[in-house]
Amino acid sequence: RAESATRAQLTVYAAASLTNVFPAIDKSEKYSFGGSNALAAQIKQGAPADVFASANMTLPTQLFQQGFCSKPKVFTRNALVIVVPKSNPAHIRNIYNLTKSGVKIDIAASGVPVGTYTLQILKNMNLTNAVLKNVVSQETDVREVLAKVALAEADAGFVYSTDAKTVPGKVKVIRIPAWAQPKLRYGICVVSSSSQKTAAKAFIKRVLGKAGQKKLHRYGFLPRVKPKS
Amino acid sequence: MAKLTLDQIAVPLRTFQLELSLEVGSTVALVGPSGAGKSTVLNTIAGLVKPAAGSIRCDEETWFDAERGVFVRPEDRRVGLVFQDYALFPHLTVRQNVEYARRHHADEYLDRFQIRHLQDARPGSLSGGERQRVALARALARDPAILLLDEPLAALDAHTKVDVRAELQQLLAGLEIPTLLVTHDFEDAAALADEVGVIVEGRLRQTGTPADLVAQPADPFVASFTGANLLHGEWCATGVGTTGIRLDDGTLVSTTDDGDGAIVLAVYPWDVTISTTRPDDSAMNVVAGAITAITELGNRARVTVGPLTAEITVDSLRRLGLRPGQQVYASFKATGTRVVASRPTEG
Amino acid sequence: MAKLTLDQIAVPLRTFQLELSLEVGSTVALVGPSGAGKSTVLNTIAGLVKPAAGSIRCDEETWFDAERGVFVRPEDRRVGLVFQDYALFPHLTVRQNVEYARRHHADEYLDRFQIRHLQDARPGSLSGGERQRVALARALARDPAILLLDEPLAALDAHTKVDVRAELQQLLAGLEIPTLLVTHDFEDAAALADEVGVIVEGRLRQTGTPADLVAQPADPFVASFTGANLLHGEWCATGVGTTGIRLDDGTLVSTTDDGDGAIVLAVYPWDVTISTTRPDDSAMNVVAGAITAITELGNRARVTVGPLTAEITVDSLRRLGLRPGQQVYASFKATGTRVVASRPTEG
Amino acid sequence: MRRALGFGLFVAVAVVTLAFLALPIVGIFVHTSPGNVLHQFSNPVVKDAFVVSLKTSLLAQAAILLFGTPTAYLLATRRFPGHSLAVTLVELPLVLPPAVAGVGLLAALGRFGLLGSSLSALGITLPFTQTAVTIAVAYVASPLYIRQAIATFEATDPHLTAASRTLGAGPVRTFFRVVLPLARGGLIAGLALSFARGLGEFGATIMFAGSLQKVTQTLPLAIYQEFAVNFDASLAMGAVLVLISAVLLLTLRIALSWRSSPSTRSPSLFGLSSSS
Amino acid sequence: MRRALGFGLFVAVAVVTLAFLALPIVGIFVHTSPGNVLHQFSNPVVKDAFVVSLKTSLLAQAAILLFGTPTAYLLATRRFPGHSLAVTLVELPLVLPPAVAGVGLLAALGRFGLLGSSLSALGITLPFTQTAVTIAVAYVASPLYIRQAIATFEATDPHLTAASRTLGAGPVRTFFRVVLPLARGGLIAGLALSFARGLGEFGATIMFAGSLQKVTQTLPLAIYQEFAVNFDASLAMGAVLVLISAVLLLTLRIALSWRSSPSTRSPSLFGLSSSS
Ligand SMILES: Nc1ncnc2c1ncn2[C@@H]1O[C@H](COP(=O)(O)OP(=O)(O)OP(=O)(O)O)[C@@H](O)[C@H]1O
Ligand SMILES: Nc1ncnc2c1ncn2[C@@H]1O[C@H](COP(=O)(O)OP(=O)(O)OP(=O)(O)O)[C@@H](O)[C@H]1O
Ligand SMILES: [Mg+2]
Ligand SMILES: [Mg+2]
Repeated sequence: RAESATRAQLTVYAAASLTNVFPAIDKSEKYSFGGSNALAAQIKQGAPADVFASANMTLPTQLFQQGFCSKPKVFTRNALVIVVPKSNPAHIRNIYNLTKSGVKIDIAASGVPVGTYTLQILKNMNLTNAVLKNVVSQETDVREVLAKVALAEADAGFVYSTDAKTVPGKVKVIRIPAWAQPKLRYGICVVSSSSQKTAAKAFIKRVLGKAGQKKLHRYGFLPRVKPKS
Repeated sequence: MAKLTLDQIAVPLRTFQLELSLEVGSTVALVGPSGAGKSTVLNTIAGLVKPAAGSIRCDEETWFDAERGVFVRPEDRRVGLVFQDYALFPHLTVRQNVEYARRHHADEYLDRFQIRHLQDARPGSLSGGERQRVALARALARDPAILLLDEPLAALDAHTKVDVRAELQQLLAGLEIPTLLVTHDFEDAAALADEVGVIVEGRLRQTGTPADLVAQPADPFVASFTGANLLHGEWCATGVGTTGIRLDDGTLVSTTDDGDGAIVLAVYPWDVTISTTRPDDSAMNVVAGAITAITELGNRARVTVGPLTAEITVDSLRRLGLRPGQQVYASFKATGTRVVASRPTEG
Repeated sequence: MAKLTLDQIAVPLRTFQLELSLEVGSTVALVGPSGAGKSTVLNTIAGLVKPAAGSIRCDEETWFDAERGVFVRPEDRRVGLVFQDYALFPHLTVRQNVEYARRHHADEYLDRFQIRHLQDARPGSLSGGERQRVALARALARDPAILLLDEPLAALDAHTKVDVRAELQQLLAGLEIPTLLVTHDFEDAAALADEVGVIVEGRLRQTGTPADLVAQPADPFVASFTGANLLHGEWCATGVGTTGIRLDDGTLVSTTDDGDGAIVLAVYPWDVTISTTRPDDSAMNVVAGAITAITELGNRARVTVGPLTAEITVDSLRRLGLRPGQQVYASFKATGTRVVASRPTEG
Repeated sequence: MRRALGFGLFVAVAVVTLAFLALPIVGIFVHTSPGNVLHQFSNPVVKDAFVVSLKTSLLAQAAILLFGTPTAYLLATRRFPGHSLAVTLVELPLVLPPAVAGVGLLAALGRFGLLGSSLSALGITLPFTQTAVTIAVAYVASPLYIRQAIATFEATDPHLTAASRTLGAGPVRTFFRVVLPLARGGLIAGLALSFARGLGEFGATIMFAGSLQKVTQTLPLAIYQEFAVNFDASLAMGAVLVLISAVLLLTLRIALSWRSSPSTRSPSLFGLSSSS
Repeated sequence: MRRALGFGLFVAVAVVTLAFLALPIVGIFVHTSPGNVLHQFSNPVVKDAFVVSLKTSLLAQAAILLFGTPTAYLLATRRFPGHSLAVTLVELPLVLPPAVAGVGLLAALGRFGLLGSSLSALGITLPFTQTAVTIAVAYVASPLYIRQAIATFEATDPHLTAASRTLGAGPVRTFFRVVLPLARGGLIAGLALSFARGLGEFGATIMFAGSLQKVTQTLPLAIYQEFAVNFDASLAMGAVLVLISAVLLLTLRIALSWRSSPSTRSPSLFGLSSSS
């Protein structure tokens, strides 16, 4: 029924990090941005979502296995960066400075995607213990990490490179070597309970399509497939 | 006019159980100390308190009956209850208060109680006397079968009280409604009611006309309540054959009554005379002692000597030139004494 | 003994301003209607209320002086204030209450007021009389330079009141402390105080011995307060040369005084006699009318006829066989009347 | 001297406390310019959030008023077995972590919840709808109103209700003609408090209703979302919320204290009331 | 008849309301087995969180008691310009979205906040410390205690304090010997309420103190974190919280109603007090 010519708006549940880019790709839909976990949990509780765009693949894959959504597709990738306050009180120049004692580091909790990725990076660079000893807080949401760095309460924090761009005036970005980056893939899928599956599929196409990918790129996201180097 | 009957009602209260039977045909007053259960009686009649046992009837209507499980709700009993604090609705005007009982004769009552000019005032701005009139008007406006007054004079200061009491007296005389009023002042009761019941700790000690209670107080409490002096003593033999009473302070007292054991005598102040020389009148009982207090009021004076308070005229006070501390003799006729049950006094 | 002086103190209150000067050397009573400002006077002396102007001295100590900006805090003034509700500390035992003022003579006072046996009881479980004794003991235990009693008898029911009043009377006589007590009952004032001040709306209307106030009430209010009947009328010529007063109900009244214009006469109940036939005594003023109310008490009866209430003996009541509604003549001597200022009555 | 000192200490402590309570609020305003605050109202996210907040709050408060008042009245005037339990029940939402409350609401009214099946049988699904927001707000805010109402009702003179009964008015008429008019002041105060609390509701809402712009995204949710993308905006919105609540409470308090003011009477030093 | 009906309606409404308030709690317990609840205490995360919660709550309540009581007393007994403002200030934390409160605390006490510099000059940095948790909890929970305390103090008979003064006791001695003993019941009740509220504090804590196991992670924070990974665990923890709060409040209410109980006296139908 909702398949009529003038179809109703889609409801898109998307990871917080997509807050700016998705409306840019398609402003006609309704969006609910939040921590991917929370969104997934809500979908399990029967939230009226048509599309779920997660900041990782694990969550949508879980949903898929439990029959809550279609098989997820990777639609973009992201990278982690270190943000430090503009004033950079702890004089962080690179990731290795994070091991200096007394540095206040803020990361997301292991339950949250960003948190998992952060730990992977530290593992890859085997800085795990050296850095974790400086961690002062494990937030429940990447927003809190960003807020605390922005307020200069924390000396440094791990966030998506895309998040960093949203508070330009307040933080400085410090890159993390590409080789240490985890596979940071965003998955998107159609929610099983959706009443507008075709429209939902169409939306996903738009995201995967040229225009969509361009927008994503403009907002600092990486191409969905790693360019072979 | 209607008749209200309380039949062996029982209300468990915090420290004791209220138990009484009562008939209200004319104007009856319940007097008793604070906490005796007076208000509870009124609340029970009005249906604000539910007794554990007994029955309440108003003429033919049964308002409460424990056995038959009858309980008529307060709004369906035709009682006019005037609270001690008048309980006027502060957010309504005098007129609205009187009209509250959903009847349209408000004007009639506003005029009858001369509160027409106050009709737009709020209770907060009224004097004690005016409040009482409004409360009465409001209660009567619902045209009750029986009128209940809780301490109608307690909220007034002594000098308005006299006027208001007179007012009330005339009003009740005019009404054709049986009235039960409650007070802890015997004088008020005597002024307002044809019949007085003395209630203590939830039980009626004595009922009768005010004069009766003064004439034959059933027990020391009633006696003291009606203003008598109480003399404690023992029966003992006085000379040949005749018996008398030895007071705790030793003085011998003769009475017209007879008995033995511990005892309490009631003597009213106006039966006691004061003299500076011992009166040699065999019929007289004499208590010697120093004056501990003198109170003048108007043309009368109360003189306290030991256990006795005498009421004499100011003239004789002056004539005898009495002063506190002075040694005098307080004497009263044997006939002027009443032997009251040898129970110890309460309150 | 010490002396307390209030010099032109002024306290703005909700509806009026309290303004008075007062000297307390012996036992003084302030009487007045509710809301007159009596308690405020005591609170001001105790330092619980701060006047806007004036000064308060106790002997040489200055407790308050608006000009010099002196204000001694209540805890530093040596006053013993007994509240109307006694304000005993409910969470402390009687003994702890008495000891509260940090002095160690508690026993002395517990004995003196015969409350030793109650020392471990909490105030909640005491009778009115006992509470008052505790309150007094507590106040005196701090050894005050002046004693302030707010309505010492108001919290008692009528029949304990009489005893407690006598008790208090003896106590005050015994104390060597100037005392200011407040009451709205003239009778209590007369019983307890050497000097009485009548206060209305924050101003002293008259001060003097109780007898004075009865003898020459300064104004209708004081008169009615002391229990007089008030007769409203007008001066007018009565026959040749002599003047008299025409009451509002028309009856002519002659007095020993003289004047003109609207006027109020005070007549005390005990100066009024009742007769069934018109007394033909020229010296007598006669008011004819029907009896509206009869109140018997002990050997006296109060009979109300029109504007007059007469106090007669029960004997004469019986002899004349008076009944409500009966036509009678209430008469009083010209000398028995007092002309009081032609101001309308309050209260 | 020592005494004066003791009293001074009291005042000092009070000042410190009040300062502490004021600081965070000051902080928020320091970080945002008034211009910024005003500017927020042109931000569509804020506008939508504001509308949603207002709509749901009003509905929720209406419900609270409608259901809470009789409940409070009964709890205040009747004693029955389990009375204490009932009162505790009324207070619990106040002390529940809002997030837990939200989970609880899901567990109760969610589609897998206790009543979920019966509700969906009626074709009703609550979670993630605006109704859900209203419910969450009502649940979390109700205690503030109900407790106040209970206190107010307990304070009304039983003689007045008794008088009304003896004058022929049944319990209900008595309630509307006597009890309510007398309790008005207290009830309004309570409602204002719960309204303000409702405006600030976050945890339960996000759990039970999610955060969907124009539908379930209230001001606090918007604030939270903006943290990531637009920090200043979120602070400014916070300021807006504070302002609304503060103004609401303050005007009310002043209005009420104008009515039954102890401060209007009182030359008395030690709070002696007029009966003294 | 109509009347009886009207009254029945009242009862019905009350029942519905109470049921609604009970539902979410029931929901939580239905979803978790008692075994699960107990089992949580062997979960190290929960254990640590529990310890942190307890420690910070106790400290916070101590602070509230110490600072809140004199404040409440002054607000209750003195009238001064800005009195209404002060009272509103006391109420605000109750109505602030906790997250906003947290940001406010950062803006005020954070190292770059208003007092930040002066604090760091003293070598103090609050954020991310346990002290920060305590502060957040104290800030959010204080209104519940202070408001109750104000009400209680306002209710104490001014004659008693006046009497104490005239008996030579200064304001401070009066406060400790007369006012406090009389107010005890009310104060305890208020404290219990604020304690329970403090236990549930989430938003402000995460903002101002962050969440670090063993250091700043309180029960609600743990609940939220587990929420993602382990739903049952979080529910169980929620249940634990509810239990603690409920038991606390209930025992207290019963204890108090034992002392000054209207229910022990009263054959009276219409709540007529003994003075009637
Ligand atoms: N703190 C106060 N501020 C303003 N007005 C007050 C205050 N206390 C009392 N009043 C008013 O001052 C007047 C006198 O009060 P006060 O209590 O002194 O009268 P009172 O003579 O003691 O009356 P009562 O005999 O009823 O005790 C009353 O009108 C009262 O309303
Ligand atoms: N609702 C009630 N439940 C239990 N006990 C009560 C109740 N109301 C009053 N009482 C107790 O019953 C006794 C009588 O109370 P009541 O008010 O009837 O006395 P009273 O004679 O009216 O006293 P007062 O003259 O002071 O008004 C008192 O001891 C009181 O404590
Ligand atoms: Mg009574
Ligand atoms: Mg007074």
